[in-house]
Amino acid sequence: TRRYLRSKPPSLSQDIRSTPLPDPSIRPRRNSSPFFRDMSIMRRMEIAADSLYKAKLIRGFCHLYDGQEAVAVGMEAAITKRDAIITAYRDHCIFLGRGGTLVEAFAELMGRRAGCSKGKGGSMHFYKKDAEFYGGHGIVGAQVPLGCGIAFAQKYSKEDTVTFAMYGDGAANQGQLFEALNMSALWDLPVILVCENNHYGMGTAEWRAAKSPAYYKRGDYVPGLKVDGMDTLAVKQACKFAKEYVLKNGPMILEMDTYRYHGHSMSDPGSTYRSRDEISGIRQERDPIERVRKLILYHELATAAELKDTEKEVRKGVDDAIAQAKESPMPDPSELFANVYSKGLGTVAFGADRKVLKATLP
Amino acid sequence: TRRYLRSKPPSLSQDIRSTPLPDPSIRPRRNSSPFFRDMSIMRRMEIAADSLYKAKLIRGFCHLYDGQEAVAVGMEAAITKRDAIITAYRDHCIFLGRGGTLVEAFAELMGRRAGCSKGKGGSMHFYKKDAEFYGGHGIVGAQVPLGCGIAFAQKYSKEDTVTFAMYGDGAANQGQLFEALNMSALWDLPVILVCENNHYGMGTAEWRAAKSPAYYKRGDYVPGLKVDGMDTLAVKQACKFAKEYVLKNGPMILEMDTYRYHGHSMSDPGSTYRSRDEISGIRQERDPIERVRKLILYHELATAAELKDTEKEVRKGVDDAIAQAKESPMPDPSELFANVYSKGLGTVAFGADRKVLKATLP
Amino acid sequence: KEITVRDALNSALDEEMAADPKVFLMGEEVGEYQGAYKISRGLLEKYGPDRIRDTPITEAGFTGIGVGAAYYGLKPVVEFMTFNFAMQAIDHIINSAAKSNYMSAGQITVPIVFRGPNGAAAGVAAQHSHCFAAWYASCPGLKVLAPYSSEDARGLLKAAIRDPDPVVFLENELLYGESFPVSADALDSNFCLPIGKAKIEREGKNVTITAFSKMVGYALEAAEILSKDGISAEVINLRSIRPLDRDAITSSVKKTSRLVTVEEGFPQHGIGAEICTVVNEECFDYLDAPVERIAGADVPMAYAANLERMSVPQVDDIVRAAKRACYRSVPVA
Amino acid sequence: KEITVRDALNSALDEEMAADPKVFLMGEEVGEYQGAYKISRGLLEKYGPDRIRDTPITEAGFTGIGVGAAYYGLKPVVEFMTFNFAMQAIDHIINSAAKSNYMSAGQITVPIVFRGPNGAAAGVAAQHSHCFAAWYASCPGLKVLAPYSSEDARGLLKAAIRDPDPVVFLENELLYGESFPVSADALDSNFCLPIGKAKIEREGKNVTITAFSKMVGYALEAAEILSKDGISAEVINLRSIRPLDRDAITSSVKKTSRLVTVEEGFPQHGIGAEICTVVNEECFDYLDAPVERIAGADVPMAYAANLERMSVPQVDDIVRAAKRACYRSVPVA
Ligand SMILES: Cc1ncc(C[n+]2csc(CCOP(=O)(O)OP(=O)(O)O)c2C)c(N)n1
Ligand SMILES: Cc1ncc(C[n+]2csc(CCOP(=O)(O)OP(=O)(O)O)c2C)c(N)n1
Ligand SMILES: [Mg+2]
Ligand SMILES: [Mg+2]
Repeated sequence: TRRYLRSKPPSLSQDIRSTPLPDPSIRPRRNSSPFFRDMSIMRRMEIAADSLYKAKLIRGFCHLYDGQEAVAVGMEAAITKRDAIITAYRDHCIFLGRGGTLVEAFAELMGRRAGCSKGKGGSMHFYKKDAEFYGGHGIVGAQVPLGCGIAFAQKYSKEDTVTFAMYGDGAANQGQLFEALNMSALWDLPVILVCENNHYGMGTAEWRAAKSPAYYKRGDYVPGLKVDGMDTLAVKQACKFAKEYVLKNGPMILEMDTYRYHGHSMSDPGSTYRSRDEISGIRQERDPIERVRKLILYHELATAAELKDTEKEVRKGVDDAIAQAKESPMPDPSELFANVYSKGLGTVAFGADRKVLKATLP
Repeated sequence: TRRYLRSKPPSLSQDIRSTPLPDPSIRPRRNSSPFFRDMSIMRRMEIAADSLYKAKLIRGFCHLYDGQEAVAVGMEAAITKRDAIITAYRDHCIFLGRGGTLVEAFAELMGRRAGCSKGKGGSMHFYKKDAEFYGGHGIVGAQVPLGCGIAFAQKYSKEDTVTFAMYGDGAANQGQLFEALNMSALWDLPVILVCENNHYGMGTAEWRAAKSPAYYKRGDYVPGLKVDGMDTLAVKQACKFAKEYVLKNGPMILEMDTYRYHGHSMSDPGSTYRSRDEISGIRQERDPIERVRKLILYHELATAAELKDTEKEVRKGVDDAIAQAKESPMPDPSELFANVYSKGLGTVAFGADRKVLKATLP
Repeated sequence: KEITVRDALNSALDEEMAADPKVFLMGEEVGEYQGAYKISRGLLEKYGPDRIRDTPITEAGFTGIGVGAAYYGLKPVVEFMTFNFAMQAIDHIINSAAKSNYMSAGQITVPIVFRGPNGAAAGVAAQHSHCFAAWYASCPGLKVLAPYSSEDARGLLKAAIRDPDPVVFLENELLYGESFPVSADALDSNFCLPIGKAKIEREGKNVTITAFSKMVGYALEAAEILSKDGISAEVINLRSIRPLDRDAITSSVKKTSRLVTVEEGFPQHGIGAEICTVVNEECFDYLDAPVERIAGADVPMAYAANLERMSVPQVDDIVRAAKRACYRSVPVA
Repeated sequence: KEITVRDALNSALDEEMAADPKVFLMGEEVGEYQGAYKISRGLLEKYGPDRIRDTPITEAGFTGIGVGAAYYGLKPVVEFMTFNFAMQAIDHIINSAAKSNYMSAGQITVPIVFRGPNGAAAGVAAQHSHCFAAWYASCPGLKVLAPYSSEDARGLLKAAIRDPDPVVFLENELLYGESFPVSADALDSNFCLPIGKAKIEREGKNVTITAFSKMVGYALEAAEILSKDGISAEVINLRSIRPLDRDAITSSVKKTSRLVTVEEGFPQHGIGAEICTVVNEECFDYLDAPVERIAGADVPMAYAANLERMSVPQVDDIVRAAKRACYRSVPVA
């Protein structure tokens, strides 16, 4: 238990002057309990999604986040809903973190009307614009320049907000990331590049994809921190620090050392390119939820029974949400032609057989 | 004059073990005279191209190399014609360095049959496959992965040859460069990334385009040398060193500190974003041809009169080549449909009016 | 009054930037260099470096940044030095810009303009001469405009900037320096042209000629020549490739019963192919002759002047095709 | 004997790699993971990591490397996990691969195959469902193939690898697991299909249906249904989109006088548009009815199952269009 009491100090890629580094000795406070609850909800949601997929209620690509919950939750604890987040396809929990509901999430996963994208986006394309969540992107790497662009707009609009652009270790090799980082540094954009290093890009271990897997050192002219991404508190501190830093100085990189328990997506058993021992070792030693549970118990912020109750509630909440989501109907067929444009100009658009299916775009 | 006698030692981005660094004290030898001659030919060719452009005998984009001759000539002195070179659109002198003739160059510039690409490529697309020169590419950055691919093929074919992939300071920011460098390092490809840093990408000074203009440090996990690119001998040594190094260890970067005298292309006077003083200062202090002239004279490898004679010969050679190139006819109209494919499969291809112009592709 | 297409574009940018502080311009050499083709001349001085943003030569990165800024609500105008280079960024144009409104069920709007010269210029060879009109216009979520005259350039660029959706705006380098008469109306800062509407540049009754961008000029020249032979050609300047103004095309063909399509791009899956198909679908029974398709030669663009000339439609080609459509006998070359 | 399309592709790769040491495969997860869709299963073990090359997720970079290797004389097969991701690399496919032979007047040949699943799969939404057939097929210098059956897959992939020019090879994820009967001939390691030739999958005399990839199966189903109504449909499996087998199409239409084109991609500037135009150009007088175009709906692909189904052609759509072409009365939905 002892080892949970202190967060690992972050590694630093280069000297950052004049801003104090995150202090790893900060103790958990009352607010650790929401961490437990929020991560439990996320975990439960992802496990339920797995079942729904197997029951063929979810189709296509579905990328689960269990194991990485501390990143989403720690980050949210450090920022406000006016700060923006953008991520890749592994987006369900980021959406919850932004205040999205379980019903919206499950309905989207099942392609229903009540989904956060009305069923049109699916697993990879969750959005919550009213809480500055910009998706949910399917093309590896693309969300990073997009996130830098959001930060560009924040700065242009003279807001004091920042953008967190999240990407994986596989995405970290994408050229557009270097291009966007260079411009962000030239223009002092308030953007934090959050590399969620779960050590695999699909079936490829980081060292097979990157000559230098020290992702926090990537932009040599931009400072980077390597953070224990299984430790909510460490993540929170790093994000708080980063937010302050980038508002004054321009971009920085946070590399979150984390892990995904599930395979890459539902077609990947996730056990051919890594050993079961590796997975179970991390579950036992570094699980983010267990870490918080132990912290809470050690500091007597709640009892074991109380936490069990929380878990029960969470389970019920998830089950209820699924039931509710299932009641939501499929999108109305007229949705086929909605949102092609925000201003359709009265254009006529066609279905597969244009003589029988067409619509005037509003 | 003194300052020409010793080449500037190259700067090193990281420790390279076990291969001795290029020795800056190496003295010029008899072979400095060809340097003078070759660079004079290049200089003269480019100046003649300028006139031909103004006389409307050359059309479209035309990027001149004068000022940068030491890079082309120094590099060639270090390697063989079995080593490969690929570059961007500023390619006339690289072509000459590979053994291309002035007639082929001028004919190509004027879009004539005798051109090295039969007039179909123009200024930006010179090639000399039989001497392993792979062009002449118009899209900024693209030639770098292409060059890494040539190196891939060299290694795959178990040749002991290397590829020099040349690009500008502007191109150095392109993401595909980082992608290709990462793979080259992962796979130990025998490729040298030669950044010809002439300090401007079109009208943009390097520091306006790059947060960190230390291009030789770009791939932090790949060693880089910064070389005086106005000094043939320094270039030659660095390339010799690099060739040996990459054959054993995989990629490295050579940043050549150089300068282009002309504007970016013929539509750019080249004087709005840099001062005339800057240009004339470099001409006076660092001109690669004058440097070699002084070296030759100091070491008494030739007399001033002999060098003047060489220059006269060069001038005549260039004039003759132009005259000859002008005699070459335009490509035969049938060339329109040649080389679309290497195997045309008997496909019928059409001209603008398909009812009157078509051809069966061989 | 006459103004050049360059000045038309410049004034449109200027006015829209003056009217809406959310509009900004980004791209290579747009600021200190005043634009590679001087479209943004004077704007840096007027609007400063925050709104006229010089970028490094990193199309994928800056296009992504532009699209991200549009997600947030700004109205970026992204200049590509030419559209050839936009291929490095096309994933952002298609996947990040065109599809986001749909995928987010309307939450994310993407008010952005991608503009720059498209297609063939003079003597710039294969890599710098590609026409991308058909590629972009095939994609739902994008609007694709291609101005011909100064009035087009002004009215369509202003419309594009004001439009809440991503617009691909295809200019033509060879037209930048051309002057066209403009009405007083068109010089007003409120002037704007509708997206999705073609313009009948010249009325006629024997044959319809559709064209866009530089080819409109050629089509008009051809119409002039045809008129001397007693053929009255109606010239349609498409202006908008997506949405395509099917009504304008079919109404004209219903009148003339003959159609020649003209474009500089490659023929296969091109603009002419779509127009021919639309006409087939919507007014098959009106056609008195096969549709004649005039297009770029189906080969990469060569540098040599003679081959280059053979690679793009000439006025003669249009005249000949129109005569064929009208069943005039023509000697075959 | 029946084999799946997956095994057909796998065996074609295997045989060509065995036959020519210059052939190698590169792409994401092609090696240790055995292919994202298991097309390269077993090949790493057989040919080793030098010839089965796992790459990072850097499409622009590795495509450029592949093209460079082809310049030198190797014969790379570049796998895109899907063609959607090839947009990051499309500049290399067009500018570096397709145009180099021409620009160098034949000095540089580019014997490379770009392959992977193209177009819609199931439940993968807008960014993962784009059909790029028309884009690539518009570009001179490229050859573009789209197999339907296992025999197509084997014969065309082997042809593509042997061909000295850049070939874009468009597979379909939903067909990988489908089994097709194959002749003994087609299992021979010398088997190869000609590039540029379509296949008459089913002969008929009342209406021609053109299709490629997955839609060939739908067209065959439609033909079966139509036959019950006394309509004899000829189904053409295009196989090659560029070169397009104009002769096969026009010969068939000259016989049937009616044409339905089917594709999953977007309609505007699509495969159907080109085919309609070719028919208009080459056998206008033979057409007894307007060409019917069946294509993907002109909207981004939605995730929801009902909308997804509406976004791609169904067998019913083809049947209805064919009947319309044959002037059968059909109720309008
Ligand atoms: C440009 C592109 N190439 C390939 C893919 C297919 N793909 C989807 S996710 C993925 C792995 C990404 O790994 P990483 O960035 O580490 O993120 P993680 O999945 O581990 O969260 C790949 C190859 C894609 N979506 N986009
Ligand atoms: C992808 C791309 N974007 C833009 C251009 C237009 N362009 C041609 S050369 C050039 C400047 C390149 O500068 P640098 O790399 O420093 O090379 P230099 O011209 O100085 O040799 C630009 C912007 C291009 N050819 N390709
Ligand atoms: Mg990962
Ligand atoms: Mg430069």
